[in-house]
Amino acid sequence: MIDTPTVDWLALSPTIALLAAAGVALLSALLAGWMRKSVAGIAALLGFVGAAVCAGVVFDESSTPEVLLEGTMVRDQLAALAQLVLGVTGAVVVLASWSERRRENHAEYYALLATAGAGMVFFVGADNLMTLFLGLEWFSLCLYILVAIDSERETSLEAGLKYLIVGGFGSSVLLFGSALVYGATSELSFPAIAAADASNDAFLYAGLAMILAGLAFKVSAAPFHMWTPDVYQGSPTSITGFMAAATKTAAFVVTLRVLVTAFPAQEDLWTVTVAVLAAISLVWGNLGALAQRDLKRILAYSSISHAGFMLMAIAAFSDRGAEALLYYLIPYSAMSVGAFAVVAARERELNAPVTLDSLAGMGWERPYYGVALWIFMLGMAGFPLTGGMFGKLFVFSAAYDAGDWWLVLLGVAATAVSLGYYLNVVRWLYMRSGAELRLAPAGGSPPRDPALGIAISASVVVTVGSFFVVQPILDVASDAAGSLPF
Amino acid sequence: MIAGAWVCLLSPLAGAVAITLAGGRISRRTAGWISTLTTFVAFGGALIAFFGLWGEGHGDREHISTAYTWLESGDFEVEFQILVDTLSSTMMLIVSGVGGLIVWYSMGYLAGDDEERRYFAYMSLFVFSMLLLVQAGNFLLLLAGWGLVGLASYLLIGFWHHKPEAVAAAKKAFVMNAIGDATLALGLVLLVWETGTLEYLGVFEDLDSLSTTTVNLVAVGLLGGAVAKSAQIPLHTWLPDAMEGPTPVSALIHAATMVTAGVYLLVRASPVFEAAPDVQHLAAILGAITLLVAGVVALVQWDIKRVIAYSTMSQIGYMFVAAGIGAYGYALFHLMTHAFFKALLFMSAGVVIHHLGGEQDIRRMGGLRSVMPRTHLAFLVGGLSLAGIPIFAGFWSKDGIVAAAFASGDTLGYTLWVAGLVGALLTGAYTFRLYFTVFRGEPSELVTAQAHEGHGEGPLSMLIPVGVLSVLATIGGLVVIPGVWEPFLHWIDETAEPLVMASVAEDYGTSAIAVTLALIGAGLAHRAFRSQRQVITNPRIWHVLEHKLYFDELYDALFYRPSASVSNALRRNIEEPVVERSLDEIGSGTIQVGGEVGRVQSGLLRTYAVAIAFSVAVLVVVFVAVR
Amino acid sequence: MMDGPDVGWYLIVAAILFGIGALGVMLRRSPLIVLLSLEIMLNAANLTLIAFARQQGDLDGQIFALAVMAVAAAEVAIGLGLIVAMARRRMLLDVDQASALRG
Amino acid sequence: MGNVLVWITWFLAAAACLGTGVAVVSMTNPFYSALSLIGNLASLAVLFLLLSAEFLAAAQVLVYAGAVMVMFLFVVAYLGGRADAPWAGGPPLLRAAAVVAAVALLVEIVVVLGLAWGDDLTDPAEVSDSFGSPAEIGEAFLTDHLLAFEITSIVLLVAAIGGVVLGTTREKEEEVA
Amino acid sequence: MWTTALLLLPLAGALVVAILPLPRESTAGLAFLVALGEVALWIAAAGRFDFDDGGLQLGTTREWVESLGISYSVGFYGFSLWLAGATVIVFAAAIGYGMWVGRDRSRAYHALMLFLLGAVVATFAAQDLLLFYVSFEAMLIPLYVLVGVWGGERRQAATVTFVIYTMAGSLLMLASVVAFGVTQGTFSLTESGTSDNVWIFLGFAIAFAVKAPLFPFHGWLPLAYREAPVEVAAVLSAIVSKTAIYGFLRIGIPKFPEPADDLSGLILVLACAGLVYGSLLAFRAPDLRGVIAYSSMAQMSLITIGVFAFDDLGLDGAVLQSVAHAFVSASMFLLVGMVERRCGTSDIDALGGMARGRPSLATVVLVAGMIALAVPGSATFAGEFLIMAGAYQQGWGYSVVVALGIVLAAMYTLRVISAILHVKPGRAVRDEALDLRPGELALVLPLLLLLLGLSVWPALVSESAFAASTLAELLP
Repeated sequence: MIDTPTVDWLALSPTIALLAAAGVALLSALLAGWMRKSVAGIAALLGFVGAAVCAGVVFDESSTPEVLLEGTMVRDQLAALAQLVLGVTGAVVVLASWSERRRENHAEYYALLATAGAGMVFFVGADNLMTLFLGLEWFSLCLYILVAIDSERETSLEAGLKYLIVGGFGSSVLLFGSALVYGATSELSFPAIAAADASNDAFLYAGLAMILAGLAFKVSAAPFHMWTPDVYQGSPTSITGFMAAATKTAAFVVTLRVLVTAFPAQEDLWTVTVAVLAAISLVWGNLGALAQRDLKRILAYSSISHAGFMLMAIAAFSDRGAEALLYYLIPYSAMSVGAFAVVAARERELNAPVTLDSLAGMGWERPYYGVALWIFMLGMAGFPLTGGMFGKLFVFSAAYDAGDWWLVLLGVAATAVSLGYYLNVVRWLYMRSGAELRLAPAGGSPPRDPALGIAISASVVVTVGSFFVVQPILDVASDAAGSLPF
Repeated sequence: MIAGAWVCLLSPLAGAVAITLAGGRISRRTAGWISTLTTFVAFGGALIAFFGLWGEGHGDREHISTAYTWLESGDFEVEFQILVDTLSSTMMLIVSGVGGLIVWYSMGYLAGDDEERRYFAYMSLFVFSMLLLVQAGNFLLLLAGWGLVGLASYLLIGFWHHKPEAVAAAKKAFVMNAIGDATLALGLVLLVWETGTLEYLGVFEDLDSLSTTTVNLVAVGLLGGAVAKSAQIPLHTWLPDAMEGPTPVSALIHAATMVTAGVYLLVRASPVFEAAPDVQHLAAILGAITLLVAGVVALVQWDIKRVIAYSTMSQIGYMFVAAGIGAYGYALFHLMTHAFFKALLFMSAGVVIHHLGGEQDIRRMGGLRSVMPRTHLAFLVGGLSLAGIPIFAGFWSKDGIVAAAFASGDTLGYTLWVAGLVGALLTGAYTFRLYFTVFRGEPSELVTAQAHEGHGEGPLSMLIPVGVLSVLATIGGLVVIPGVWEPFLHWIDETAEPLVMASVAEDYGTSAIAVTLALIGAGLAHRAFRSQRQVITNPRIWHVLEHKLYFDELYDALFYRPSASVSNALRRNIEEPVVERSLDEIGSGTIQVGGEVGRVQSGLLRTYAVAIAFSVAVLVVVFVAVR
Repeated sequence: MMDGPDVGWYLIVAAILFGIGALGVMLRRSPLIVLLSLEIMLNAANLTLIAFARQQGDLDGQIFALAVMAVAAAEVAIGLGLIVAMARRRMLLDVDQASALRG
Repeated sequence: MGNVLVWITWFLAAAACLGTGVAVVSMTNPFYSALSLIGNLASLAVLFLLLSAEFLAAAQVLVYAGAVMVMFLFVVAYLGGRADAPWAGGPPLLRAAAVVAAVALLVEIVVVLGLAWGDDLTDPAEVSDSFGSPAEIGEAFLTDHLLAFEITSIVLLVAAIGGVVLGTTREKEEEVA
Repeated sequence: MWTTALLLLPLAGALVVAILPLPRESTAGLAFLVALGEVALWIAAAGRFDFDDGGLQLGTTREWVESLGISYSVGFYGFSLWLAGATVIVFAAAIGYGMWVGRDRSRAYHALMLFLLGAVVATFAAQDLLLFYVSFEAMLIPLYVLVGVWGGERRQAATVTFVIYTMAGSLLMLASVVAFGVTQGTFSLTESGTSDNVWIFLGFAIAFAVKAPLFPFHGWLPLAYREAPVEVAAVLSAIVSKTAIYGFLRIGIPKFPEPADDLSGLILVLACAGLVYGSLLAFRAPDLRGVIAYSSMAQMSLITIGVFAFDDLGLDGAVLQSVAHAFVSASMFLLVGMVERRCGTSDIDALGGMARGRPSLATVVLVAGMIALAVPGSATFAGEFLIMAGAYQQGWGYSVVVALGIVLAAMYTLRVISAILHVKPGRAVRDEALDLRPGELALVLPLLLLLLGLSVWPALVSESAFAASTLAELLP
């Protein structure tokens, strides 16, 4: 008889909530058409909300980190905070997808969304290389499908294929790296890897390099980012939002966790590397975005540059850096989801991909969406009155504190360049009248879409709210960062 | 007494404000009366102040009254204060008295002009500013008045703003004065740092502790202001052009009061100049040069007002000479008599111009004596006074200056003396050239034509001031009869102790020579007039003189054109291509690079894989190598 | 004591296999073969894991490898689904042609 | 000094493994590629056996080669001629870069191996006979690695859903087309 | 409390204006009322300010981000209260102008203007480095749209250049803010000490140099001032530029005494260059706006000279000149706007002769122009004199350049006056172009009256700008 391991259900509760929701959603495929959509959607929504609530409880309960199931996962405030963000993000994405023009597959769509959410929620708690890899594949596989789910659009399929293949390539690298690290230390769990004495082992370093590359791929840091624009552009818009916000959150939290818990001894090497990756991302992302016309593509490049900022925080390798990263993720997630939600709204109105031209005059015709997009753009650019500013501030402080002043300067320069495209969006929103352009909508009222409105409002509230309510968020982030052994 | 001074200062301001505020609600005539009366009220105030002072004991004729602190910064304070002493009370009388007469005269002269109200507001503003200048109790307030008279002068020169020449002249006057203001201000800055105050008395007390260089620099600064304001070489070119303004303006501002402010400053700041004798002498030298040059140039001008304007420069040159050698009393004395006779000349000329419908070219005049006998008489009085013919006011003051120059001895003194005498010759020549051309001979076509249509000799409002000034120009000089009766000089000496005093013999000797020379000059003019020739016959010299020795052209080439072309060059070569376009270039350059980035993102999946593989390879190499 | 070659030899095989797989992904245009190449890469990793597991006498590596197999299978399944969907849209099965998304 | 038979087996298996690997990547026809992959998987299984991973070897053959690859072959067959795409192609620079990158990766790993070999690769741990047996694997899976087990099942479920979602949609369109 | 109220009123007003679906006129009226209320509030606050003290007063502090030492901390010094006073008044005039010309999209327009007002007041009130940065940046948000939507033909280029340029400067400042705050452990300006790091100082200095703008950081200026709606241009040159001065006075110098002292030579030279350069360009600019734009640059350089004179004369002069220039520049721009509305252009060649039959316009332009060129006796002259006197301590050459600036100012200002008023009517001036309407007069006259009042008593500002203790911090 084998000992049944004790399972900490509380730690798993966010995951389970989402898996349950996924199950319900999947089963709704059996229902009649109209019910299918609402049942699946509501199930997913409840799943994400439930996950967020559970994560809140977990956060409250886990003031000291607890390693579970033979070191395969950990229950701590870092994971809980990430789960909370993921839950809320997912809920917003569900709302934003509500009136997507999809004729079928509603059940599968929401089921996969919830499953992907579950994967991420699990992923952020992974505490060994195996769960790390599996968690990663778990949500990645879901995303591959979700990206390609609008299979009536060729671009969706193309994006899916690209994501799948490049993603598979990336995970292979990650896996191979994990294997090397395993070989060097004969350990899989992060703290054990750190504890193992292999400080000068070639396997370990090669493995670390490959793990770093694999994770950099997921956070879409340059030069591992090249799939990002294509995939973001081709995916269904809500899914793009989900990827931009949730995937990044999950991947960044895990990157932070892996590097800090498993490789503290190699700190001098990976901090520099991460800093360099941050620099490349900043440069590439911002320059790339400048020449784009398609809004989703612009946002994709912008997400690359944001990855650069967040990597700066990781490169700081400090409490303050971790706090900065966790803070940054919150407004950033809200802004990305919100921005993609507005794109989705415009897309539905025009029934065409949203380019800059098709934004013309939108600010005046659809004042609410216009103002919201304006706020998101300002937030991404780091203007005050949005959390984006504090995000940048904290990241810069962390980097400066860590001595990376050159990175701060680069960040400043990158931000200046980024204004070129963020403000350009605002320019098209307000300073070109729709009447001048043929592409503009015929006027009339857009499809009523209260769910989308709620999603955007929620994003706006978080974006702006995180500016005014900094300290509480920072406290939470600080608690979460406290789970890591700095 | 002090109250009188304040009334004197503020009443014209009240007039200006009242006219401005009333705007179109009052008639033009009312505006004129407001202006005239407030100026006479100021004169009344000046009289009160004067007699109050008169009644004081000998050493007590110096009163400061402070209203409030105008400007304050740290320990540095400038108060709004007036100083009433013999010097300023004299100036107050001259300014408000002559000013009142001229404003009154203007009512007739400008009757029917479109914008009389504006004119009178400006005039009142001018009188206020001038009074502020002379009453100011410290240098900064003096500078304020200094600038405001410049402003008023600008406004009045450009009064006929539809005339391009008038506008250009106004701008020129202002800019040249601004140069003076700037050097004056720089001088004051030095004083602020070296003495910590700008009050006259405070400054004068501290002068001893200043280094020679500092004092010299301060004096140069002040002199710069004086030169600009008084149209002395080299900052003189604005004055002839300023004749584009209405004639009463020329009379008041560009003859009687404002342009003599430089002299006032030299006298007022005499302790500074005495501490910097080189600069003081420089003032005298500049004055001498100006008096000669202006006198010569005046010989060839055709515009009646320009001739008088050059004569003004020339006469102020005398005053500068006086102030430069330390004959302050005579400087002020000449200032006063000059105010009388020059205002008179201008106003007579104004009557002529008025009568001729605005014609100013003396070649189209002639024979006016018969048509305008009273004006002729007034002009003649003015001319005699100007030429320094005995008993007329100018005789007493000018000859005193020339004698003082002799008395001051030295090469400088004698040179100045010679210059003054040559000046007397020139004065006689150009004055009578003007007089003969305009009033004698046969009436010209224009004069005959206008004899019936013209304004005659103008309304009472013009005639009375002219009359009053004629009287003053005749007897106004009798306050100083060398060796006999010199109350005026004693009065001024209380404030500014003279450095030089001509003996009676020197005085009368010089006078004899000067008068002779003046008569010779007049004779030359007469002879030339009789023979229908000009005083200057050499055409080449004539040409040079007609172009005012090419000063305008020189400044144009030296300052205006370089600054304009530098500005243009800056705009064309730096601002537009570099500063502005570099932004565009940076912007489009960045976007281009962005496009390149986009090209690398070719959409080819395999490139992406290669990129990732490459990066992984590099990472691994680095990690393994560096570990 | 192990019979036969050192674990290092297995690792070399794994490394070469990984390289071959990577080359396949980078060089082939048919998505099907690219998928197969991915499988080769995963398997190379698996071989590494198992070799290390043997080297260290630790079963975790084998478990890991087993999980990877499942994942690899799942990836293939999804990949094939995608390719079929593309084929039905009459899209060219050539990754070089899938470049509508670019820039 | 090892058993010669093991060496020979290893050598054959390794050669087969690499050979089939090259074949997978170089065949023009995906059908042959897939077949080669089956060979590759099989030879890998042999290597697994040599590394005392019996259960995995079995799983490799049964699950992987058996199920997955068969599915693959079906798809290739379904797609028929359309499955063919030209070999390589594309910009020569890209090809060169690909080769360089792959070789670089390979060389590095080998270097790493060389670096590490000296210390610890020559002396593998002693393992019991049951190492890698189904029983042990099963136990580890259900205790220490319970989560991995669960996740594996979820992943497979996702794959199933994915296959369905992607593979079955738009029948109508296809008929129309 | 007063400071917070002063800050919140316009922001709340902006929100209300944006949300209430009122017709255009009522929206504008409401916004104008809010602006006037702000003026009243400022007067009330000033009434509670002890000018004899001049130190930090009316302060409020609330924790914001405790762990980094960031707080919401506001209050006024003598000089900042004066700057804020100029702000509220100029904004009232500008919003009034917007109302008068009836800007379309009234709700958005007026909400943005009020928001801008709030941001500027916050900038002048900020006693926390981060709050300062926040409000400094927040100004750009409305400005971007205000210029970009309601501006002239090339408004989009103008607004993009302007915002990116200034934002690039401010981002450098962000880096410096971070560096300074992190090193000090607090962002509070009242609590933090000083730093001797030149690089950090440079970050601030460049941001301020761009905002002012100083030579050669003025690339955004010509286009922005030309293309912005006039009242926005007025606000830009009159008020927004002064935030740079506040920055120097509150942060640049007191927090970095040594670097500021070390670099003062460089900054003074740049400022002198800017003074001459701006004046020369103003002298030949082909349009009214260009003249005023470059003159504004020259004036800002002048004020900077005063600031870096490092003595009470220069500092007091800088503050006095800032306030005076705010009114001057605002009235000049509004006047240009009024001329443009009549003639449709601000091209100097096409204008002229407007004095005839338009006495109010003529008078107002003359008065504004004369004060602009700092005719002795005016408030601007008082300021310039103090600056000139102050600069002497740093080197006589600076005083000479200031003097040269006075002469050049006379040249370009007279050119503007003549271009509008004098000689024959230009081709764009039609007979029907009316004199200033009462509404317009009501906007410009108060500004001019304030200037005249200030000319009568400049000591009001100059003596209350700094407390002795504040000065001690500012003088290295």
